[in-house]
Amino acid sequence: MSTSALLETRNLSCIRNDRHLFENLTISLEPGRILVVEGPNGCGKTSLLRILTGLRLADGGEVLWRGEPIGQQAADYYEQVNYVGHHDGVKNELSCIENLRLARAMGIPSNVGLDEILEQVNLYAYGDSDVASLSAGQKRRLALSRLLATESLLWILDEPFTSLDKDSMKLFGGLFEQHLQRGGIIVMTSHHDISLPQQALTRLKLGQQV
Amino acid sequence: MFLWFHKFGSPPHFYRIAGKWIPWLSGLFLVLVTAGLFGGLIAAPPDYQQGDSYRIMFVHVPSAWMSMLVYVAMAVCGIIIMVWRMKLAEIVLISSAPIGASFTFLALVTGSLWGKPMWGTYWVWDARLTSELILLFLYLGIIGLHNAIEDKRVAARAVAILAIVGAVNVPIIHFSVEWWNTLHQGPTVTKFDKPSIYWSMLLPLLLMALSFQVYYVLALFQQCRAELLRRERNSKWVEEL
Amino acid sequence: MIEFFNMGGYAMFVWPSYAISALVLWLNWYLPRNQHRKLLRQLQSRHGSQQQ
Amino acid sequence: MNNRLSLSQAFVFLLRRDLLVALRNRAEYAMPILFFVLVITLFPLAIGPVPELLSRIAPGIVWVAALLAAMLSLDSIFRSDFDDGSLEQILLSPHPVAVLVLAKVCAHWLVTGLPLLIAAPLLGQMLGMPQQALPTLLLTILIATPVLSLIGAIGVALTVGLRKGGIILSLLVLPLYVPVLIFAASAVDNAAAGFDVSAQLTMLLAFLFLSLSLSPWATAAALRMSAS
Repeated sequence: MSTSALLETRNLSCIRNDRHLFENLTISLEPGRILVVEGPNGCGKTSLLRILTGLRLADGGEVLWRGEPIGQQAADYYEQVNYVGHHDGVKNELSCIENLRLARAMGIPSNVGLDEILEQVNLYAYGDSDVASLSAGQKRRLALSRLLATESLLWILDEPFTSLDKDSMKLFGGLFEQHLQRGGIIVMTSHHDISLPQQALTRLKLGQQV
Repeated sequence: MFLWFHKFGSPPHFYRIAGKWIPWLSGLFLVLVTAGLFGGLIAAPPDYQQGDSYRIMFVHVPSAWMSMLVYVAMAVCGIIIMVWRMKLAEIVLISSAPIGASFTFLALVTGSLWGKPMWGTYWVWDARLTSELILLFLYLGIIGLHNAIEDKRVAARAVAILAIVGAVNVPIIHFSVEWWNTLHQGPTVTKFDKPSIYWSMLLPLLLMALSFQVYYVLALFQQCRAELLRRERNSKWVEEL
Repeated sequence: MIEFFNMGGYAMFVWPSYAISALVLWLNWYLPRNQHRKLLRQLQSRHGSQQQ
Repeated sequence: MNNRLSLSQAFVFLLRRDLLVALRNRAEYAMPILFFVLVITLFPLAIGPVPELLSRIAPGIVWVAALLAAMLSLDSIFRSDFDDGSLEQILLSPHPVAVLVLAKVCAHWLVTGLPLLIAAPLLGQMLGMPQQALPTLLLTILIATPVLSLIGAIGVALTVGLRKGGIILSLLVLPLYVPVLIFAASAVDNAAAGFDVSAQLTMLLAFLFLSLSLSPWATAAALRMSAS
């Protein structure tokens, strides 16, 4: 077991109403790696991601961060995790800046300015307008911009590119690469094929063992 | 001790043991309940004040005790679920709920039937009866919440939290209702109490209480076996049956 | 024997409460047992059909 | 490596955010007060406007109505966060979830529980409650409504994941409200008759501290469970 692995799972299993979605799943991710989870709908991709974040309890096995089960070090682990799920997780009543400020308060603040972040995801013009007035693609970009608001090593993204257009995907593809170069890890699911450095990429197919 | 606790906790093992124990428990229950009924209905003398109506006590008091005992057992299961996440504790908790609710319902019905000859009305806002009524709502809350959640593993944890929160509140509710009762009714009304207890009355009461406890374990094992089959439908050990 | 059943005039209260108690206790034992048997039969029939 | 905000900063931050969100949809938070006034006006219509009778049962009516109003407004604590996914972000923060939950419950109380204070004296007059009972009425509302929000938050956290959680919520929460109702109503009743109410008020304070210390942990566990 390479001790340099940041995120590991040991024979992880997940059951949803009497059906084994996956069993004794063991993966290990060193810094700079990206794991893309693929498989038909309902094969447990989302459940796996939610187990990795600790939102959902695994039915068997354990998730380790730097060699230790995440259950015992919730505060340190969550400092390093950034999760973007199906829901964008942004409040409609607040403006983009207010949403980002809250996201920053919930983790280790990164030293990138909020306006600069909005500029990177070209939402600068909408800084003060309420999220309610944004389109689905813009809301998704705001949700993804949260990744830049905090210093976190592990990005867990569930279908990050839903309702994003071509050049937004390229833009975030670039951001992912920078994150990997900085020694971060990404675990994501995606139907779109994204241009990512092949050597850092490992694919995980779910839905076969069943 | 922990090894036993763990081995006993594995569903197939418990399923077999419960199966073996049920006939013995039924026999024991029948013996105890006939002895208790004989003692309570025939041997015990009528009370000088209440005549024979006090004999309802032999059913009312044990079911009231059991309604409390079962809730405490469920709260303990709740703690086990939250701390060790033992699957068996989930099964025991949700199987105990209907039994506890039935005991509470019994305590209420027999209590009001006992109240009729004494006070002329079926329902009396007496402290203990009122707490039993609220306890019944707590039970129904637990059963309702468990049915409302599809994923049974999640439902078990929800019910565990509710049982623990409920257990913290039961003494508070009981104390508040007692306090409320003395505030409004004042000491004049004859307190809803058991008549002075002779040995000939106490023995049947204890026998009945013991038989109810044996009955609880019996019904619990029965319900657990059904619940286990329902929950473990396609696991391996069920195939061999 | 008659005055035994009369319960000193309180027969209307003592016997119904015992009857209800007997019924409730019996139900709590009988219903789970049936469910258990029904589930067993279902499993056996499903298991049996798998083998053929 | 600048480290994360201190716990109190995160608490205040979330509290301010929730108040901001509540400010943006004020209409939704006027409902509990309207319901409170509406329920109270029903009683004279049902029982008849006889002043002596009304003033006799006024404390009980006001408190039952306050309890129902508080319970009705509970759903809004986690519902919007659950639907738009920000509840997950809170659960995934390094700060202890129980403290963040406390922030959300405080925000909810400030927006729904406190406004009942404004409506209560007005309703006390409508029911002909004696003048000397009003200060106690305000005091009991001030002390008891946070307890209602704190205990109610546990019920909401348990039922937020359910489709028709509303009905189950009342079944779970109302039995737990009984002690608060008993002591609050009897405090106002005694005050109306001019007796001393310190016993009831101290009991309510005891409930407040008990629920302040215990219920956030239960709510956090329930939220973690409903979000899974």
